[in-house]
Amino acid sequence: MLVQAIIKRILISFVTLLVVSIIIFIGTSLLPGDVANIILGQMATPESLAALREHLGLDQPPHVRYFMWLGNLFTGDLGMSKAGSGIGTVGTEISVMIVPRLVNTLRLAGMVAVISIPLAMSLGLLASMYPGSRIDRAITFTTLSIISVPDFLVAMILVMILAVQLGWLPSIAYLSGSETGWQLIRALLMPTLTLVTIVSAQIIRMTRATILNIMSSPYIEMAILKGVNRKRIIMRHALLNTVGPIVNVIALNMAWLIGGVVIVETVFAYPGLAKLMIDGVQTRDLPLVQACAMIFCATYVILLMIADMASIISNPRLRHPK
Amino acid sequence: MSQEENTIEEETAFQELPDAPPRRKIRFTISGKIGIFFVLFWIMMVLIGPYVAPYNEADFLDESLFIVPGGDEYPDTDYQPPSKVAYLGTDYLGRDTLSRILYGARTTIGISFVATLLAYLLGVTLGIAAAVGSEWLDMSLSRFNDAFLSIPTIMMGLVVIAAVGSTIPILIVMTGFIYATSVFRVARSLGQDVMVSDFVEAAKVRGEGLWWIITREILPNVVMPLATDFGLRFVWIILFISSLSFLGLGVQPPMSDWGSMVKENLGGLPYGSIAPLMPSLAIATLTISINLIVDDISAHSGGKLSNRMI
Amino acid sequence: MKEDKNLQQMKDIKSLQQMHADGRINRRDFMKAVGALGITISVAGSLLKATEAMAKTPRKGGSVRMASNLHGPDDQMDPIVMTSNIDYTRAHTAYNGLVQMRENMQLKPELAEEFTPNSDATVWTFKLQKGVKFHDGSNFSADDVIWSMNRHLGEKTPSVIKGFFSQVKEWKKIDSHTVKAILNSPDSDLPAKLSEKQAKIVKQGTTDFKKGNGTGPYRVTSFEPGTKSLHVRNEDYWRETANFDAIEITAITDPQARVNALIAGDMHLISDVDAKMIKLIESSNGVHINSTKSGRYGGICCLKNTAPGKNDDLVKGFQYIQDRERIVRSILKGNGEVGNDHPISTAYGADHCYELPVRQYDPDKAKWHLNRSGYSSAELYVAEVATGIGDSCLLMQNNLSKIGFDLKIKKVPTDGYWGAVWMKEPLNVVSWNMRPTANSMLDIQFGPGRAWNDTFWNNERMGQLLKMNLAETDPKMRHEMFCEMQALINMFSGMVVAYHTNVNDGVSDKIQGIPVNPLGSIGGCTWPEFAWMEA
Amino acid sequence: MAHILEVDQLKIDARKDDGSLTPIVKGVSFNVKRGEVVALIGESGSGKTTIALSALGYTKPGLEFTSGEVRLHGQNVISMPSEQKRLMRGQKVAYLAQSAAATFNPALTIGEQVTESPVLHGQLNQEEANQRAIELYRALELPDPEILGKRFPHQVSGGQLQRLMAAMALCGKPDLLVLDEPTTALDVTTQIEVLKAFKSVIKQEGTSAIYVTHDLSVVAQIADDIVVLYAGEVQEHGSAEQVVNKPGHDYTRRLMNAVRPPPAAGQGEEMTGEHEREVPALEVIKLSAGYGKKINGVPATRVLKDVNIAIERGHTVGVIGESGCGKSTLARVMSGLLPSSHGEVLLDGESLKPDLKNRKRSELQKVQFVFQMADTALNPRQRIDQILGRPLEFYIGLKGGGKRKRIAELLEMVELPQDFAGRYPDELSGGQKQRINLARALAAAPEVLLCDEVISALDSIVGANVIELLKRLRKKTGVSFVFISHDLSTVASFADEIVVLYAGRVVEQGQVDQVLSPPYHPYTRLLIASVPELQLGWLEETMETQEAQAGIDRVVQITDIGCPFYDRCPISIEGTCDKEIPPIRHFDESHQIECHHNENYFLN
Repeated sequence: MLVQAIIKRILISFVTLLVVSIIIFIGTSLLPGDVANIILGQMATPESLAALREHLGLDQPPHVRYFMWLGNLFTGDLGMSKAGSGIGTVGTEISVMIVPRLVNTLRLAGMVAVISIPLAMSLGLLASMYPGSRIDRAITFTTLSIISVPDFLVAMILVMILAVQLGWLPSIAYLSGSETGWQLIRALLMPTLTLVTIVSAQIIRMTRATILNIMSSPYIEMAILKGVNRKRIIMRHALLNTVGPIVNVIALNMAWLIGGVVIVETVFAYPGLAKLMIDGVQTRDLPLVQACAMIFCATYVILLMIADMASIISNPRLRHPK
Repeated sequence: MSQEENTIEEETAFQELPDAPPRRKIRFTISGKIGIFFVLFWIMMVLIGPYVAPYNEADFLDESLFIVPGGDEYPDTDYQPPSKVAYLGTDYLGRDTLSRILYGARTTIGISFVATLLAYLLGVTLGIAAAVGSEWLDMSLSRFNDAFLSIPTIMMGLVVIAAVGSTIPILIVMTGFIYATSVFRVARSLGQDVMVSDFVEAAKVRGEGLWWIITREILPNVVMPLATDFGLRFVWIILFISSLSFLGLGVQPPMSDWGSMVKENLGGLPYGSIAPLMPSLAIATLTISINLIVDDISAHSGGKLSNRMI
Repeated sequence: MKEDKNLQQMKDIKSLQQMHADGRINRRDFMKAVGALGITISVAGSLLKATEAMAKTPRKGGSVRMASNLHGPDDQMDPIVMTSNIDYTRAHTAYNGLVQMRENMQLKPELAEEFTPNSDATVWTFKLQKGVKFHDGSNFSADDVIWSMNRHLGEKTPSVIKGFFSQVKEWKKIDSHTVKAILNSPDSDLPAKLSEKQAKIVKQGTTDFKKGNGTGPYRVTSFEPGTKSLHVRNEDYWRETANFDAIEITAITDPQARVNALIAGDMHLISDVDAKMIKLIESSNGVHINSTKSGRYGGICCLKNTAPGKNDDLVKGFQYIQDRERIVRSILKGNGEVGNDHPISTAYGADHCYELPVRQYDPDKAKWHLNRSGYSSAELYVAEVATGIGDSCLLMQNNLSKIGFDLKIKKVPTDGYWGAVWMKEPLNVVSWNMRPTANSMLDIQFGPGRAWNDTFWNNERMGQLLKMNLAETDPKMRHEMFCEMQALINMFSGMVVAYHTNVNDGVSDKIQGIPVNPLGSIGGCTWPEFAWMEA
Repeated sequence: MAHILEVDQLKIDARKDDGSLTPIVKGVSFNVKRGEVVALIGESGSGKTTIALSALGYTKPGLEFTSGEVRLHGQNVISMPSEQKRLMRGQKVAYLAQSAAATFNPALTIGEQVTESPVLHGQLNQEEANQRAIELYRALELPDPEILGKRFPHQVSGGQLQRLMAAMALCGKPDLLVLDEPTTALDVTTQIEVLKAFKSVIKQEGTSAIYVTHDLSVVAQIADDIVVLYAGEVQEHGSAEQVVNKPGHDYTRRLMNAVRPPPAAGQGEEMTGEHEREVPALEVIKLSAGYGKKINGVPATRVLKDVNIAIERGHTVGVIGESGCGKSTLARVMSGLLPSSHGEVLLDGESLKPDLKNRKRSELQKVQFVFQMADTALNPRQRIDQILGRPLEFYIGLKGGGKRKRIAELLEMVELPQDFAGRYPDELSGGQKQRINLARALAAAPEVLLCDEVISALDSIVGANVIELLKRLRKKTGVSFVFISHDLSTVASFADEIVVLYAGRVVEQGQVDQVLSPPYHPYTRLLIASVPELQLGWLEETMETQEAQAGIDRVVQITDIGCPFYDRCPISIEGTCDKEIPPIRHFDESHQIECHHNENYFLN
């Protein structure tokens, strides 16, 4: 049963990814401008365009190109970007461009996750343990305010306070590549703090709501009537049953940290993957856009799959079949 | 609730006791009431904002308005603090912040609202279709929806705007489409819950057609939860459109929308100008208010046992 | 007259700078004197700093970080396709040119130790420096020059400045360190054009430009397009410049973030400070604005080959509705000068036409012309391609609405603007950097049939004048020709130029010796070789 | 004898959203002595659960103590500080809820939940608690007591879970148990098992108890004292013997009247006989059905197998069996909600399409379904006149005045006032909703009414009223009924014929008199024996019988080989019953039993 459920979930993810690849391929093809045109730019002549299109396989019908692209994806070949293409060179391998950006993105996401998940879960727990109390109301109102304002405002306010007024932290997340240890952490601190604020607010709200929801179930009432104390009710009775929804929210937020932090990357000039994709869109670097989009979507699909598996595994009905 | 006289039994002294609690009315807390106040305020501004605004949203205020006796012939008009001339000060180009917020209410709320409606139209239609339709239809719609959900919204917005440009209709259609995916999920699961209920079975066994079942049995029962969801979704769409505006992909000037106003006046922040804060405040009052109302409504429908945990 | 005042002002400032550098006047007197000339305090401050720097000796060492405004995955290290300030800055670290535009627009030899024209300026001879080495250790010779220069020739060349060399018939090697340029027609501006970034000399036969193998002051240690590049001092550099140990060049596209980075000390140099933020930088400690008068401008192109731009009255209406004084005053915050619907600002010195009266803001005339044009609305494509351009268009839109004309502004992203909008949409905004000479500026934008003739205004007389001007050596005659050309553009082209903007860059007080060069950001992008860092 | 619990003038109010208070409990007093079981009996809404919970110092959300005292060992639990309350709960007073399935935390092991309270309160260490739990499992006759604690709640059956809840309550050796309708949701066969276990454990532990129920016959088995409640007030209070045998109050008598006599021959309605020998109104032949994906035409989960039933015109066929036997599935297949996998459904002798989508409107009209839960069967967003008007419009084409008139007639027919037409279902009580539910089915002017457990969710008095109504309606309309219930008494009092289902098969069917008198199928016998009687000491008597001992609840599965009842059957023949499908024994034209024992065996 457990294995079946997991296999089914993996298959669904796989199908979703296939659909994603079709959407991305069609979607990016709709962008005006053609790769050959972009690579050749001003030096384009009808002959050179035709030659380059043939070289890149652009003369093939769309479905053939799609399968070529998909096949290359499977073999880990993300294709060539026009980046840095001078005369006589076709560009840069996309994997070469993406890897350092991906490392940056993962670094930031990792730092945010490490701070925000335990922080948010404990605050969410705290709020749900004393519902209606002053601390709960403070937490609720703060998180509500944070999720109700645009993320650029959160970022700007933190910059104004911590970097410009107090001068404690650098205002941008500039990486020269040689930073280690504390230097690296310091450089990442501003965007990290911004994202921790935003992500934590989401998780806190969800944790609190989920636990409170569970708290109205009969088995919690039973636990109260058994004389179980508040702490144990939450930590043992309620929390175990909230794994599914909370892990889901965490997964969604982590996926957002990989692909949705455009504004934070812009404000802090952080060379992450989202920014790279935007640059790609703006310079019509379709192979680059496709590769980035594929990474974002795959991250989302895989993270949600992991979350679902966590809730499948945490469900004793599936773990211990009759 | 008083019971009608029991007509069959002689012992009318013992009436059938009510076992269902009387219908509860939504009771708003103080914060909910504050929320309603602000939401009503902004709805009013959407309707009359441009008529009560002291200036046009596009007007560069005349320099002569700001001359202080004995002062410069050409005083700065930008980032002026609040004064009699401009009650909320001026923006980076010397335009009246208050007027721009009032005009912007119509743009920001209008676009977000229409986009939310569109998202609902699409999402609910498809979601309910998936809930009542065949397994195959559900499967294919759901997979497609999952795929669209997996694309980061802002990226999707960027690509679409890069492909077709940024006009208000495009903004609305695109946002509506992007958010239809999440509405789909909600509508589908609500629809599925109602679909298996006995009264739908009763309608089926009566021989009712799909249209009747959807419009008369399912929709009336998902309206309330969807209305709550509508509020939250509306907030997200306001924030989403503000983010697009922040990235320079919002409405066309000289129309003002709150997101763009924050962006274009950020430079005033270090000077202590309130120009970027006022539109942020407008966004915040609206979005927080909607959330407060939604909180009260959900508290009404959900149990509050936890509040009484001893 | 305003123009005379400007010229006089420049001269006065220069003499004041010299006096301060020589120690004849003190700091306070300098500020006072400059202030008396009607210069804003911020500009005066940067003038002072530049002046103070003139007096000091460069110091070696330090590692500097610079953030440009624009970058992307299409960042280039191949000089002939470079288009942005970040590329230009890298070009000045890795490569040298034959000649160089130095301090205050003076043309100086670089890899060519001597350059001489024949009598009618149809043949130019360049004697090359000896003992210069490329970063890979190979020797610099005439072959490299011939190879590099030939890349600009031919119909199919991707060179973005191939128009500059359209009159070059041939580059000829005389010996290992002498080359000749043989021209079809006279060109007295050829050396100035060779000072352009795109005309840098690369090793012959280079295929991988990402290594930046030039003779320049810094070696490229890493180059990530769209992210950053690292450069270290070339210890074998052939002259005594190149002061920094290392340079990091990156970009921060968000203008506010860029300024924050400077103020917070994360960046030593930032390019293109938004006019709105100048005050902020000036009021912060340890940083200042480097504001250089320039020919840079933002304008509106009305395409003369399509409606509505081909309607002269519409163009006139647009020109009369420009509140030029207010744009300079409140949008540029004084860091610029009014434009007169042609590209030649006072920064071009004697080539600017002082005689031509500046078109004044006149809503009535504008209304009259627009009524006559028969149009009551139009759509203008706007991208933030130049400081103040979006805001000045909004002002224009607002003023037009007051006279009953509905100008719709279609805001489009900067990226992709040049390919998708510029020279395609009937009404669009444009920005032009200053060119080394007035002739090259006028030629590249208004030469009949030129690739970048962005108003499609092809005027025969203009073509004649450009050619004659290149051959003319008498300054008075040249000025007259320039004047005629500026008047032609002012009256008949589809160009609306309401203002010229200074080049405004943010600089840490630690950085000294940035050349005064209006051709690009931060000393015309030449700072890496000449600036230095205080201990 | 000392009083363990004294409830003294207790008043509890419900706080409405507008802040006003509505009294729920209006000054109730009673005492519980040591070792005594006090039953609180009353209908829903009588306040019995609220009073019982007050013994733990607890009220449901929305309720408030207003005055009076509840003293446990002389200490007022209402005014106790919360920490003291917490220590008291589980240790001195323990609670057993109606649905064990909902009150066991699905994520924790049974053992942890059973031992949690005493360990937490420091009464026992984990080791001792585990030991005690195992003892209790044994005492409650639970299977595999040694490893039961390591299992999760979903891994045991409902009846076992109900007993485990008793173990959970008793683990901390409380002085007082509060049992809240602990057997109401169970099948009769399971109910007596659980009742027996509760009774013996309570006796063995010497615990006092408050037993909350609406079922007088259950109370008669377990209580020493009975408190009869109505609308938050005590109507009668006395010893069990006195209340059961000499009820002093009208309301108590009414409660007693609602208790249906135990099933016995001769209860059935007189058969009308006039439609005899005609084509049956509805007939199913060799019907098989199930759920899940079909593989080779056989569904993954099979529920019904080879069922043959004929419903004569104007007759009522009662279908009885434990939960999971396929009764509801049978109704769903008949209505077309669930297409059968094999076999036929005949309406007036004509074969119906298995799927209702393919059935004609006139065919649908003739067979109407009355759902079990009136709460969920009525769309909460439709007014009563809309609910009743739709079938009128849909089948008969009535509109406007004609429709209004008919709605009025229907309301009158189900004995509800006319102004109910403008109400929403939420504004009706359970019994009233069930009447509307019936009226909706009648609106279609059907020939056959499929009633699926229509009174099982109702309190005894309300249920009895509905049955009476049904009887009158049957007379008035001449409709045939398929009456599905797990309650043999109800079926016996209403049906003409009874079909006994076990594991998806008909084990016995025939006229009511025939089924309720010997010869019985052993399963029928078990069902009859399990129905509690309103008689003190019945439980002990019954438990002696062989039949009752067979009533250990098990998971019932459809099998291809052997008799499905084999492992519960007291008269099973090893080697035959587990290997071969039992043959059908005919005792009469209409009475048949499916068993390996032949006619002679039964007749002796």
